[in-house]
Amino acid sequence: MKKIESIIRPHLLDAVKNALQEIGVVGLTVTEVKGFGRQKGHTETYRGSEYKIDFLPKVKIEVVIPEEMLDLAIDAIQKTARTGKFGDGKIFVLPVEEVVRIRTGERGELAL
Amino acid sequence: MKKIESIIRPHLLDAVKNALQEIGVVGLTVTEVKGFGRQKGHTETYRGSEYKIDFLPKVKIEVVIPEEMLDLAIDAIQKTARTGKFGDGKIFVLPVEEVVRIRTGERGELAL
Amino acid sequence: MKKIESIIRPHLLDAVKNALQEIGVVGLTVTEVKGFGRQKGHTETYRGSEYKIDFLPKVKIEVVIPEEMLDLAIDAIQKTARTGKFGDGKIFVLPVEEVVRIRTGERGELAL
Amino acid sequence: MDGDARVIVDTLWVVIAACLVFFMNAGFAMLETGLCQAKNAVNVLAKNFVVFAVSSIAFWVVGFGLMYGDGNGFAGLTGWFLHGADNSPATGEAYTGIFSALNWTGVPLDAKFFFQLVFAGTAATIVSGAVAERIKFISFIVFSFVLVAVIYPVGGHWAWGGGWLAQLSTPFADFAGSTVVHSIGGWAALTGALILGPRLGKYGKDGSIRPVPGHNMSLATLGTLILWLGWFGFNPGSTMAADAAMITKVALNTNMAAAAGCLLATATSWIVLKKPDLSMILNGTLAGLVAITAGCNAVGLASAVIIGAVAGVLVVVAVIVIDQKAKIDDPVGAISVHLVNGVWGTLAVGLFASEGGLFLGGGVARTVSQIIGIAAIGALVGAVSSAVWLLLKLTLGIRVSEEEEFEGLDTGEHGMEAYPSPLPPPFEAAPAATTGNAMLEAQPRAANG
Amino acid sequence: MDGDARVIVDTLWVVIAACLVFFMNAGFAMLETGLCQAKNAVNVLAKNFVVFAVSSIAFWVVGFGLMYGDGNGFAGLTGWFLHGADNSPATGEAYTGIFSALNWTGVPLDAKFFFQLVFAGTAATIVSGAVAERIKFISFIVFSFVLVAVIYPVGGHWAWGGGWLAQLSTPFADFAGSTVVHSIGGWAALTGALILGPRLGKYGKDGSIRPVPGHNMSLATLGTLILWLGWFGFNPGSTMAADAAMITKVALNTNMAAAAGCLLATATSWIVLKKPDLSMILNGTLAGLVAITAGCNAVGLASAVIIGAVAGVLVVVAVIVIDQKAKIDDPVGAISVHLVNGVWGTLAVGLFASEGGLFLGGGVARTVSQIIGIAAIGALVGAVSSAVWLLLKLTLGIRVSEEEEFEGLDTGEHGMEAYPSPLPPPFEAAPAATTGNAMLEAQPRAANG
Amino acid sequence: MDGDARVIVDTLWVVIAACLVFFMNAGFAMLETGLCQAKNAVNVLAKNFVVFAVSSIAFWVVGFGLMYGDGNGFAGLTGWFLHGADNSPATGEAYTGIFSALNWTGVPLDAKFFFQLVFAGTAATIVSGAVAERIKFISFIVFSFVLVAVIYPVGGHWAWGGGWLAQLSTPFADFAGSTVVHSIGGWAALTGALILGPRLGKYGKDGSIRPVPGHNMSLATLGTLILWLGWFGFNPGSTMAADAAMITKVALNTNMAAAAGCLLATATSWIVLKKPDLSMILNGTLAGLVAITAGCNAVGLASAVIIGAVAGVLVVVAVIVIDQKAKIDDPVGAISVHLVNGVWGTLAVGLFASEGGLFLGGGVARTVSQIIGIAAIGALVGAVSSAVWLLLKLTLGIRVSEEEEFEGLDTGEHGMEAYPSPLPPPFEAAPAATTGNAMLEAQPRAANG
Ligand SMILES: Nc1ncnc2c1ncn2[C@@H]1O[C@H](COP(=O)(O)OP(=O)(O)O)[C@@H](O)[C@H]1O
Ligand SMILES: Nc1ncnc2c1ncn2[C@@H]1O[C@H](COP(=O)(O)OP(=O)(O)O)[C@@H](O)[C@H]1O
Ligand SMILES: Nc1ncnc2c1ncn2[C@@H]1O[C@H](COP(=O)(O)OP(=O)(O)O)[C@@H](O)[C@H]1O
Repeated sequence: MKKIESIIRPHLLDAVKNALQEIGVVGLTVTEVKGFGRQKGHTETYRGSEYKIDFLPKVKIEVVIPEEMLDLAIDAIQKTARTGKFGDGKIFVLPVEEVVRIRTGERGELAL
Repeated sequence: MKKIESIIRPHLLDAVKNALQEIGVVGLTVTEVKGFGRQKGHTETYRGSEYKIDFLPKVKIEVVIPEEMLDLAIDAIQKTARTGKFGDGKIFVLPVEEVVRIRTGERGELAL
Repeated sequence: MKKIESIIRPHLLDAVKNALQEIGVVGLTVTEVKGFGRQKGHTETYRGSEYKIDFLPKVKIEVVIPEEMLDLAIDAIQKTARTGKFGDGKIFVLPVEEVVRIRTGERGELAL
Repeated sequence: MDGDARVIVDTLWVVIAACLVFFMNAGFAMLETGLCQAKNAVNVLAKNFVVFAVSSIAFWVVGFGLMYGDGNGFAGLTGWFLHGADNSPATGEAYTGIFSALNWTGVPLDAKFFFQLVFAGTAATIVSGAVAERIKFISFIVFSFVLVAVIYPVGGHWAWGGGWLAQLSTPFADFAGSTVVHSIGGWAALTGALILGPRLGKYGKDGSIRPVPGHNMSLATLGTLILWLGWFGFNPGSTMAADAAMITKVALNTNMAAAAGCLLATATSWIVLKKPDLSMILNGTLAGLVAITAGCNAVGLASAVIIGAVAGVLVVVAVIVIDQKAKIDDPVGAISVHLVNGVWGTLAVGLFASEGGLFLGGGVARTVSQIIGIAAIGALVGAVSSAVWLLLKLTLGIRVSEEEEFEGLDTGEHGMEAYPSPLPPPFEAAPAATTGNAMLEAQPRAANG
Repeated sequence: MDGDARVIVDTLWVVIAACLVFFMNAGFAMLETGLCQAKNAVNVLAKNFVVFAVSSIAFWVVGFGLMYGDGNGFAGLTGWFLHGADNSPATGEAYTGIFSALNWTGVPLDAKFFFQLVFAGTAATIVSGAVAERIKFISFIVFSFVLVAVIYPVGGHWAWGGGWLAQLSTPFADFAGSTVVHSIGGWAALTGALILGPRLGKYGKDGSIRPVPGHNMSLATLGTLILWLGWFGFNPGSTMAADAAMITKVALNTNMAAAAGCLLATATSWIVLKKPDLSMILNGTLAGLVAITAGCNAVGLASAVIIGAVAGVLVVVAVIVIDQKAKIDDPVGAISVHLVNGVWGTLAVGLFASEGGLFLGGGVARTVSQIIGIAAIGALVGAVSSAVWLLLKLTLGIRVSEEEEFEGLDTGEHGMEAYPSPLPPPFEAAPAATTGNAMLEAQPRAANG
Repeated sequence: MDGDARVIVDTLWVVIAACLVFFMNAGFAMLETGLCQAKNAVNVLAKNFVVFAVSSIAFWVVGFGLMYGDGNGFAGLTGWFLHGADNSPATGEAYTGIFSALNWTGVPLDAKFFFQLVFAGTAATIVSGAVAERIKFISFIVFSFVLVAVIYPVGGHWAWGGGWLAQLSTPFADFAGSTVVHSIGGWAALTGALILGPRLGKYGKDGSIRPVPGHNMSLATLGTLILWLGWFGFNPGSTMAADAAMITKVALNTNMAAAAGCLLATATSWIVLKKPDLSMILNGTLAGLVAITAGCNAVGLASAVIIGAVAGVLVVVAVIVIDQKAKIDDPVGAISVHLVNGVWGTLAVGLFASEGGLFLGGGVARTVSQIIGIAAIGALVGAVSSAVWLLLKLTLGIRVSEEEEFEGLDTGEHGMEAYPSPLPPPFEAAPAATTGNAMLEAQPRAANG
């Protein structure tokens, strides 16, 4: 099994989720994060002092999938999360050694 | 060393934390996340329009432990986080290659 | 490629970010988390009842880097995130198998 | 000042005072919302908001008649829908009509009703806080209707409507309603809190007590400041006449009791709880206000300060005892503020009244009458409101399901959230796919300025 | 009561009522902010705040003269900058001056202006809600200026300034402004919402409708309670005289219509939408208030309850129809509340007026006049405000860029956030490095108490 | 109007105006809280709330006597605890009593005290904003007590209590307190801010300036609207008599100066800072209000607009200069609003007064008196409050520990949070284990409706 961690633009979350659902993903976990990268932040001012907002709101999607789904999933995310501008985000793939479904105790791919 | 990432119900966090503490875990990190899965979300309405809340509040526990603690930890989480209903969550196990304690510079299991 | 996950004190985020930038890191992702560990929480009271706040606000930095940068990065974090008191946090290193830049489809180190 | 002018200034004052009291609805709403959890905020707000609309109808249809309509020593029996003979603003002997209990104030009947209505609404609102975070919305509405239509008016009739408490040889004295408004609300709150039981998780099986911090102290503080303001209508307005000396005396007594309550609660919580708890400071101020309400017209300034100061200590002790010893779950401290200090304030008239006060050498007569009034109204409201709560429990049910309480009443009762997360978006974002900005073309646009 | 005293009490009442109406600015600000998204909160607040300053200047410079200055049936033509002959508080025949349309109220000219100003400000504020979350700040300011300087005064002149509607054989009747204030604001809001188009993502290409939940129901509820309070200045104050009987009658009608609107909207949303939607409860109350505004002086108490009750149903239906059928995007329901119920309330005077109401056997004359007034002012405001919006669109532009709308107007228009995240810190934290607490030595300290 | 009626309407007006001014406490509390950080919100709220209770006691015990009790040119020396001969509401020659400085207003002594008290409270509240986010709670309370018991009354005595400034050949003129209330508060704020030093991290060693954005602009805006409302009590109420012409003139001047201040601050921040900063818009409005306070009774409408407009520009410049050049850390801009514009407004009376104003051909006499007053009171308050702050620094300490400041004063000073995170739960959740819903059985339930 593999874990995909993908940083995307927040407003594209639903699109990405739907795309993943279509290829058979039944569960995923989402976190609000702040991203720093090539995309430039913006400047805010407050009472005459400027300050830079370097960290932009992003969403991190975490989804654990069977290895054979990996390419499909990467593809699905890339298609739906892409706008072509700086800041579209990344897809990271990490190895996962075990999965347990808490409700049933099932392990491995069964637990996904 | 292994990293356990477990998605659980928010209100069971304290129970899980206590269970992990009992088996010797001394540190862990918690994140508020939103989960999508088999557990059905609910419908909200606002000014006459309905909309579905697919993403439910969950808590992600991250804890890095020595390999030999793994089964105990999985067990502890599973016991305390289980209600038997859809949405109890998952336990994922990932490999960890190195750990550093920032305060002291200690590495490896010493740093946990 | 490796992924560094580091739990640090929130107010040191900018310092750590700057240090990483100096060694060539161009992107990273930050999450607000709550940490439980050796650092003691504090007691709050509300209308006569005391309660313990065990979970302290921390920040998690996630950064994926080429393997050769690893030591430099660990070093940079450790220097800037250290105060010497309990609660300075950890650096975890995890293996990463693939990276994709959503905008361009680039893969591997190119995508960082 | 001729009669016409008298009516005009009296009426202006009564209307303005009524507006200040009306505004207390906002104060209660903000205070209660702030001291409850975010997941129940919509429900708390809805309760506090709707309760005044319910009160308006209930008091119009039957409450006002029961309270002030001519009848017997126990209830008024005329004046439903505000109908019946009435030549207000004529006063005293000159008055001919069915609301003789109010013939002492020279304002139009509409003004009398409006002013009394905002008081009735206050009594109903008090209940809301004590039963918050677990009561069914519909049952709260029904209870509020009954409270304002029947329970409050009958109790009010006894003391203010020419009923038997007003006819005691030393009449029961409650100028602006420490008992009539605050204790009635407080007794109804107490029975409600008892019959509902505590919020899930509030008291552990092992005897542990779990605090449930309010989610927004800014709103709670704002609410309390609005209430303090409203009290300048509540107490000085109860003259129901533009009596310069009395209005200003009452206003000053009111303010100084509030200040004393605030400072003593600050000190008490600082000493007893180690740090000055803002929620206690707020409660202390309200306690001072509730306590001075009965006697604001009858005591001197120094007595007002003492009454408020005692209230400030009392409320901190009461909150702790009620929560930790009696294990009655009252999320906002309504019982400690309104019932405990309503009783204290009513008693204090007997003790401190410039004329006839026990501590000022006036003997026990006043104090005895006060105790009779406190007990009688307590018995009435305790019994009837318990009966109503139990009846509601058997019929509509009074408590939301455990799951709903757990998830929050906002989604359960109202299908909405007070502070919806902007993420994930409630609407499907348009797919961006390959074009790069398709997301921004999601709908036809009438204009592009 | 001698003349001097009369002037004094009348003036006191007018000033106090004006203060209550002024406070409605806070009500509108909180309601609108609460019902919009957090990312646009600064912009919504700024619009609601600045609009009253703009109105103050616009009404002083030209609006008041156009509305109440002597002129012809279509507009006043004197009194710019409040200059010109005027011997207020003289009334009736005794009055000599250029503001004869206001010679019926015996208060100083400054009082007349101040009271009318807060009404003008209300009309302008109404627009704000309907165009929220996408309009350019500068264009909203300019539109508001034109509305208060020209559009509102001309419409107001017709009905209140001695214009042709006031000269109909059965004069058009709009006591406190269901049409003059609320519908004028509502028409301007409608044209603005139409010409701006809906918020991005509000309506899907596929016909789907996406709700955009407001970010803070506590503020929205507070705002509505402030508005309810303000209405006790708005309606009873429109007597512009301390008339005890009329003030209290109007206050009571106002309150009971609000209560009925609240309860019926609660019931309607409960039945139609399955759960009682707090935003609908708030809108229902406001709908009742808007609807009773025209006839609060002219109808009986039972009629007021009916008018409010109908408004409570109407507003729920209107919100749904306007959003889902007409697909006009009105984030706060301003059109449903102020326009739809402004029309309903104005019509209701024709139907329910104690004297001459159709349902009370008075024939159709009043109703016909009401319809004429509704239509005439609708046509005027619809046409002129459309023209102004379109002109603005061609010149300054009226809509923020898609990217700005997407990111939120707060950063785009104001370069700031309403609720800035405390993390990451806006300032560089000092490096801690090896010393362990260097972070705390970031700057020279003048004192270390 | 006979004397009795006169007393009644004067008293009504004074009481109502006092209520509006009292409500400014809520305005200050919301403004200051909104402009500070969330981690200090409880502390800011507590300071703003408790300060009025402290003021009430301090002014009652000694302040009022020092200010208005008969004495010499430098201080009153009678009237502690409001005790002593007084036959108010008798006025002028007819008055016999120890508060002769207030013999011009025909209201009961209680009314005089209450009205003056709310003014004293305002002066104390002003300080709160400038010292926020770092001051020890206890030291703020003590300083406030001294300010209201001694510093404010002595300064007030000079100008309003028949002291030497009132006895200048051309008396110092400060109708509603640009200097007496706002500058006194402002000087005390300035010394406090200086002696405390800036918040940690505000100014970098490298000369960098770090903005610390306020956490809730909705509350800040609400607060400012409440303050604007309150000013209609503050300025028009300072007539302390129901003088129809003067009240309305003052109200209108007040409003137009506020509007002008608002618009000019909007424009200035738009031009200078590139975007209209909402916090500057709010400050600009308050600046206009502070500036018109001294001369609201003495200048014409156009002058009021000019005074407000200048204030709007001035405040933006002052905020930037004080923060960035002088590096005085004033989280809410209290010094720029109340001190800078208090001075400007006081000076403006000399320049713009219809009678005797320099710009209206009245020569320099008035302006000279104004400058004397500004300087004298500045010297008094600057010196004494510095001494008090330094004394406090040496004894109780005035600044919280670095760690506490860092973590937030809410946990440090009060042991609680304003917006506690609902997660992780403060109470141990019941273990669910194998039963599946054991979590819901955590405690005995009295009822299950
Ligand atoms: N090396 C990295 N490690 C972790 N997260 C990263 C890394 N690089 C980028 N990110 C995340 O991806 C987001 C987008 O990256 P950015 O460089 O702005 O644009 P792009 O992905 O288009 O090159 C960032 O905001 C950050 O959250
Ligand atoms: N494949 C997955 N990858 C990541 N997170 C998942 C995955 N499947 C489920 N989750 C997380 O676990 C939570 C519970 O899953 P769900 O399918 O609802 O119930 P259950 O665990 O009882 O089968 C989800 O809300 C989601 O946060
Ligand atoms: N085993 C662990 N797994 C995951 N996170 C940990 C672990 N141990 C500590 N942490 C995180 O690191 C933070 C600091 O740890 P703590 O034990 O308080 O101090 P120190 O790092 O100085 O020993 C904790 O608050 C927690 O977020």
